[in-house]
Amino acid sequence: MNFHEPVIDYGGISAVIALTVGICVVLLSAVFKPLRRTAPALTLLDLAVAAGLLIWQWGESKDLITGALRLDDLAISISLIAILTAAFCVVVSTREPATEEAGSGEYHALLLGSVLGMVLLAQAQNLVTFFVAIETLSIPLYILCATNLRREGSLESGLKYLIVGSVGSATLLYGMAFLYGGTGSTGFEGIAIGIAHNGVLGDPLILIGIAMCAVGLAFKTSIAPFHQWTPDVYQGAPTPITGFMAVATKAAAFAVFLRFFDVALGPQVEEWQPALAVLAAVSIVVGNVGALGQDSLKRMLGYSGVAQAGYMLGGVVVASEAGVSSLVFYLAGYAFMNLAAFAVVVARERETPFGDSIRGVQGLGAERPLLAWPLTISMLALAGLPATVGFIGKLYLIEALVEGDYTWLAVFIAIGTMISLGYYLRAVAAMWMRPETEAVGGTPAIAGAAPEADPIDPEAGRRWYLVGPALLAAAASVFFGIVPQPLVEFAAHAGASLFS
Amino acid sequence: MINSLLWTPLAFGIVGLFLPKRATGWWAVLGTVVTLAIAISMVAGFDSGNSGLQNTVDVAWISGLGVDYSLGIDGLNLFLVVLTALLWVGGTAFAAFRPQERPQLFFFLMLVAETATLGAFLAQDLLLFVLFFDLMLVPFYFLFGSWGSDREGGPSAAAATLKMMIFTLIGSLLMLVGAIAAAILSADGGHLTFSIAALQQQGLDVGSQRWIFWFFAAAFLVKMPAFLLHGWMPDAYRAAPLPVLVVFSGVLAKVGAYGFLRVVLPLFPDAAIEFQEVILVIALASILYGSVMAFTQTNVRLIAGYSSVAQLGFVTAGIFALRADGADGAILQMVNHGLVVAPIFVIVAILVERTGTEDIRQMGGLALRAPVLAALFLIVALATLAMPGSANFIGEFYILNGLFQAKIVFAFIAISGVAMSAYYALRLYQHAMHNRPASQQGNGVASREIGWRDGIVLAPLVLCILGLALYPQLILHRTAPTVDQTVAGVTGGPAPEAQLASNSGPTGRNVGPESTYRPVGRGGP
Amino acid sequence: MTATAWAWLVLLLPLLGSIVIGLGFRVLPAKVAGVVGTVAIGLAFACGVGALLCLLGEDPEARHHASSLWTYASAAGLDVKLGIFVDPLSVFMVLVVTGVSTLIHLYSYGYMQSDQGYHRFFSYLNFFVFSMLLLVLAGNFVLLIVGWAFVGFASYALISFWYRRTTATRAGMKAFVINVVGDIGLTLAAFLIFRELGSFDYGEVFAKAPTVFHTNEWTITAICLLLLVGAFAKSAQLPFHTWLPDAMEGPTPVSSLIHAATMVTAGVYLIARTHVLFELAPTAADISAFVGLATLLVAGTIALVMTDLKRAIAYSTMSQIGYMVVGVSIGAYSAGMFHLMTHAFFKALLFMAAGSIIAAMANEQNIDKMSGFGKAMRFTSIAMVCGGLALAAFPGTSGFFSKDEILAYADARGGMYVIFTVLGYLGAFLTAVYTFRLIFRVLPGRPCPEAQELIDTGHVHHAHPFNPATGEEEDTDVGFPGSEHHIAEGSPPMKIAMGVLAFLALFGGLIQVPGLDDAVTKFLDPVFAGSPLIAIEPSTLADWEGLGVGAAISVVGIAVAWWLYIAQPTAPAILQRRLKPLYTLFANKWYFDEAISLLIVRPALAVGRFANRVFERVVVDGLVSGTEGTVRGAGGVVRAVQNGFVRSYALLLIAGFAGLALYFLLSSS
Amino acid sequence: MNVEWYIVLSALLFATGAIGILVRRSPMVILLCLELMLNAGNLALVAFSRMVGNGQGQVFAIVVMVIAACEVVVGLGLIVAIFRRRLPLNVDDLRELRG
Repeated sequence: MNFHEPVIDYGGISAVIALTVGICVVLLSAVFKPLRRTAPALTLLDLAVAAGLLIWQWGESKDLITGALRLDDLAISISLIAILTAAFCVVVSTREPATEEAGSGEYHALLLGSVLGMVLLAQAQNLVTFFVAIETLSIPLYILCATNLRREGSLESGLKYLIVGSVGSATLLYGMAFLYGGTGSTGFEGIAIGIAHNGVLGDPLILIGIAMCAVGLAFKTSIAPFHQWTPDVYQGAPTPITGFMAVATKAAAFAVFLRFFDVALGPQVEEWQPALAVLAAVSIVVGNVGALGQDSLKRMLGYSGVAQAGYMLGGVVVASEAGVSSLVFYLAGYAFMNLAAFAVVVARERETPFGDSIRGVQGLGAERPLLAWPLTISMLALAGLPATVGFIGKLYLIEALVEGDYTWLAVFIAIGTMISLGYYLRAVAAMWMRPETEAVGGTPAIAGAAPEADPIDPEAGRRWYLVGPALLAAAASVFFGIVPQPLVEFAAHAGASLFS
Repeated sequence: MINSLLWTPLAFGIVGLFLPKRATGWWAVLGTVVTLAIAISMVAGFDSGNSGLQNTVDVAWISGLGVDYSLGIDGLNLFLVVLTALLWVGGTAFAAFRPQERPQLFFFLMLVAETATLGAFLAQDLLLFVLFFDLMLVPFYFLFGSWGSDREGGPSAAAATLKMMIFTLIGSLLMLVGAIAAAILSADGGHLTFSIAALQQQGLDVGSQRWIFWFFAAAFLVKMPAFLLHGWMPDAYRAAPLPVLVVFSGVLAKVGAYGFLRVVLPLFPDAAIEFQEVILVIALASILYGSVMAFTQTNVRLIAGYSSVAQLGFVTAGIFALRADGADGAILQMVNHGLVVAPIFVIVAILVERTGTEDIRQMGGLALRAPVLAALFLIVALATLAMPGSANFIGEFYILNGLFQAKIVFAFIAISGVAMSAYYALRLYQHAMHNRPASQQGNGVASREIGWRDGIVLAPLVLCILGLALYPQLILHRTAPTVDQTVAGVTGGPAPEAQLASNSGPTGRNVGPESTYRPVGRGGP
Repeated sequence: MTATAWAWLVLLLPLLGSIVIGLGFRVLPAKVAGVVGTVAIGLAFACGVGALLCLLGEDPEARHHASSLWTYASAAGLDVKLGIFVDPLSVFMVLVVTGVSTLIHLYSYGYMQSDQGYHRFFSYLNFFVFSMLLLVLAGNFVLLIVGWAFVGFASYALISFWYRRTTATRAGMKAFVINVVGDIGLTLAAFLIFRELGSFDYGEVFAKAPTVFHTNEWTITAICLLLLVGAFAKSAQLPFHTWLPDAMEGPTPVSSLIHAATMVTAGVYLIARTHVLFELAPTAADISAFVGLATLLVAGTIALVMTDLKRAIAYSTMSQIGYMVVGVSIGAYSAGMFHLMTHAFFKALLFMAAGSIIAAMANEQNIDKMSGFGKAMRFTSIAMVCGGLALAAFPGTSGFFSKDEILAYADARGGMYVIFTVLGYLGAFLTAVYTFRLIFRVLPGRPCPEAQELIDTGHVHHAHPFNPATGEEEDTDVGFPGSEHHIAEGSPPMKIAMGVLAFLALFGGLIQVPGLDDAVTKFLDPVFAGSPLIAIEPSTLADWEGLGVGAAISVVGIAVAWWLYIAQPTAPAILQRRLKPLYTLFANKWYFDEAISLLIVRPALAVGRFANRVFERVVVDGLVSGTEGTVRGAGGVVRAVQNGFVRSYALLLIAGFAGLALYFLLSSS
Repeated sequence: MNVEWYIVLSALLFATGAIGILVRRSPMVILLCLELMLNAGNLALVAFSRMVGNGQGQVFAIVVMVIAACEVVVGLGLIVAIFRRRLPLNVDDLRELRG
């Protein structure tokens, strides 16, 4: 009897392997007392290795593990964004109460787990891997959200995320089942063939399946009306985790969004395009108006995330190479802008009793310029003002939209951006145009950041591990606003790889 | 050359951030002076016969998106650039003479604003133009908000400024969409470019022109601001710090009007012709409404602000006469208005320092002990009301003549604005300088001669006004070729030379050889 | 040296004077400023004479020259040069303007002594002369408009010279705005001319006009009517006259120079200058003539009842200008210009005398309070009488010849134009009456306290400085009323100026005695040669008949005035009671101010208030806050839905899914 | 007896789970309902795999079971944590994050 070993391209899955190994190592490090403190370093190291391996694979375009995964520049670029975000999250999490309570090793291991899920998701082109990846991504996040055990808000956000998230996954799964039933295959190509074979029109199974999958994905990318978990979870979760979720989850989910709709359902574009466009418009409106007048910065960023997701969905809607490239570019830029903001919020949470309330940043310009500048830049960038990566990103998206005859959606983006100034600039004004509110006598804005929960570290605003990342991210968002060419090419490769 | 012109202010600004508090003001002034020198050297090197772009720069910026970094000078922007450089010298110097809090930041932002504004004027790539157009706002947002003054009973400086930002960005974001749409539609499938010249070559179908035209018009009209879209102006003007207002009101409004000439007329000619009346109606409304408001206001800032609304109304009307003379006048008038409104705000600042109030009813009698200030103010006021003999008069004369020949009814309505301007300009002057000081204590404090500091800020501007009054041809001569070309591009009408030959309006009846005046000869042979 | 060169010098000198005095106000001593100003104008007059001689040296055909310095503004087919046009007409005006100005400067040198704003005054005055000359010499319509506006500004500046008097500043504003309306008229006319003829240049326009326009075509009529708006606004003809009486707020020399002798006659000059156009539009010309006629009658009636010395003379000015307008409109060009000249002489003189008396009255201008200055101020009274005689067209005086020539021409032209002769004589009668009303009220009789003080002490009476118009405290810092105002008796320069003018007022007419010598006509003829109207020439006989009638009327008028105000001092009161309605109508100046404020000012202000209080608040802000409100409201909805119940989140999720699925099913089937 | 019945059954299961989540307040019950929904998916998968005649669906179902287990574990963990914080075990009382 002869055994045909399956053909496995170890180079292709090397990054996945690296991350998996990393998880084990970090967990073990938590077991041995002397190694406790090394968890962050190990995590960073592992992330670096994974990133290196991915970059090594840059330019490749191949199926892995009998077509369960597809490694191409889209997958790699998205994975890199996720890894970068994770690394940032690790640095910012230094001295984070959550890590102390949950245990540094566990915390970082979970983080790596989520990253692993994302890397898989970015490559998934099979319903099974797709589902597995999404859960691998989510479940650690459910826990991470709740790691700040002493905070009611943290637990609440964890449970909420778990419940609503599971409903989303269940819906997704059911949709997958229908698709499978309709097409007889779990692979994306198979699905495409199946649909082409017996036509999407006639078959309600497939239609409902598509709808359900769309819901699942929209949930992960926090597209309205499936966004409601976003503000609550963002606000409740430990801030570094919020930052990680805000960027990485979106990135990974959008990757599979692209694969699933633009490739597997590419031929039926007329079927789903209008629906997604409407969803995009809705979340642009909902996100932007919801963010107005929010006092909690994290919550504000949550809503703004909904709006931004709406912008990005435009890249999916047009189902063109330009669309994909613009989306990837926007995601990369979005990472920089958001991370800068979150780093500053972390710093202020730790040094003022106001938590993430906007009052916490009042008078920041005079008091802590090194924190004020990054937050200012990130706000302006998120608002899409020129000379920041945000402007170029919007430009790229709008170009793709107009090319794809979705000018009206572009106009929506413009209008949404106008509304968004109402809250982004509110934060800026608080920093530069208000006197600093003296810490004493100020009651915390929301219990999620209750002072009794977290010890105040008056020097947090000067810590390198908070100021550094903030400055770096801000600098990047300005740099790529002035010299966008490298990032544009990066995104262009990703786009090309999907449509080659 | 043109690069140095654009980036010098920014460079100085960045360096200034790291200088000691006292030095930074003068450093900034130096920066603006250097810029001005470069700008003037450009005028010197300008080939007035050439209607095309001169000393251009054109390199690919974001090749993937077809965006180029391309700058250029021609008759349309030459003097607006000089104006910008000049006013910034004035504004910065005026600020440098006074203590500012957080001076490094203040002057940094001022210089950033200058670079952005110059960029908007110099950009020859549609998207670059949009970028700078939006970028201009950012520094002013901080300057107004952080150094502005909250008004009791009114919105705080931050709120007023936020209103301004959102309002003005409404336009410019739509303009971004419009610009991209214009490029993609005119390229359709071909090589995507945003170069204005190239887009003009490719042309655009009327259908798309219609809506894109309005996207751009919205941006420009809000910026001016035009009637009904000026809601942001009063609060912002009340909040703004005066040295900043000098440059803001002096230059930024012009960018809007300039946009019509640079972008709208060349790229959307058919739409421009189709919507000529609509825009003209808006312009007239601005003239009348601005004037009426200007002579009912009592706050000196708002009088100046609303008068700008009216003036920009004239400029718009001139452009949309769609005649060479109207457009020539419009450009001349942009420069003139910049030259008068800036000193007005300087003077207003001085008045406010003297009298401690912004209400003209509280002022009065300053001329008694400040004759020089009074004289300077008088000159500026007369220029503001387009006193014949001032360059402003020539500007309005050209504008109105263009309007008259194009749409006679509009001209008759528009010219009533001239009479009103006479009233509000003199009213402002008289209330401040003449009559009795409202409060006797005000008399003692208020009446003080203008100091040498403000003198050297004010005098050059006034000298420019006088110089232009003697020789407006200086500007007309250089702008005319480009303007004629631009307008001819819209109307497709007779080339400017032909217009010169039969130098008369559309209905002009051409009588044969021009005989000299021979009174007796008429009966004779 | 050519005529144009002289002309340029004429322009340059006053400008220089103005600039020198203006810049040197801190360094130059007062006297020097006065001397500089006066000399500059004097030299200008000399240069004017130079130009005159140059012209006379040439043959009448060639007596017109254009010259330009540089291109002022030229683009897109419009071409404006900084050019002047010299011909007998402009030179004539130059001589009148500079001549009278010189004397008035001389007068002011004494009159304004010790006024705080001495430098300012002379700087403005010189600037005014410059502007007036620019207006006169301009070679194209654009430059004409410039000069037009400059004199308007100069008049504004001098009316509100004592700028702490609210009355003065208000009057200045009024004058300026009304003049701007005039400028607008001119500007529109220029546009229309450019549209039809493609040029602003006098030479070209006047040459092309006859070949382009048909007589009475609407365009040319429109052009002329627009020109008339400018002319009437400047020359205080109905209905644009209301600023002139108020303009008397200015110092008296100003009233005498700007608001009597020179500026207000600019309209007459304009009509004469553009006579080519007016001859193509007879309708417009007639309209203008009738307006002139109406003005001369209305103003005359008002002057009958005015109690304010200066205002009374101002109304008489209006009525005299009415004569000139009639003249130049019906074609009596040289006659009109001649009257312009003589009027300049005697009206300037009258104002000077009035100024001297007012000074003695310490700025009291009400004639009811004056009497007996005959004894107190002999020289002044003599001058006043000379002026009065000329104004009343007493036989032999300058006014006598000039006025009657106009009426005679109207008669000679015949047809409906006879009306002008008839009503013109009526106006002449009124003139004689009101002129000597003033004289008989002021000069003879028992000296009033001020006059008595002057007789006894030889010193001018000093009253507590207050503004009789408003009763408010005067601010002596800005020179009003000045520590010591001067009366002719006490100031040689004033004496000289008034003496010369008195001589001219009496005998200036002799250069144009019908039949003997028609100097003015001869000199001006080349300008109007080729005009059909110039051919109409009243026979010398008819002229002398006219003169006879005129003489009779003026003597009768003076007699009536004597009977009313000397013989029967009670008569005027009785008349007032008898003719109550008429009197109130005259006393209220025919209600022109009220009508204007009702029709224009009030509505404008109302609109302003509406825009300010209602429109701006409701509509403009409404746009802003409305949008803002909607957006915020939407935000409220979103946040209400975000109610924190995890189960409602799940519900929304499922609902959303249902919607999506429904869409897919419907769209595909 | 053909596949429709299986699908109808799974649909009923799915609906039951969904309704349960919407109406019940106890986290425990909600977790059970989640399980119900997931298993509805499993049933469908297996049924379809029979219908289309390849094993992929069954493999998928097995994977899903594992994942479902993980979810439940995490859920229970959270519930325990909440319990230790002496917080009410009632999802409707967990609404401090809202607005």
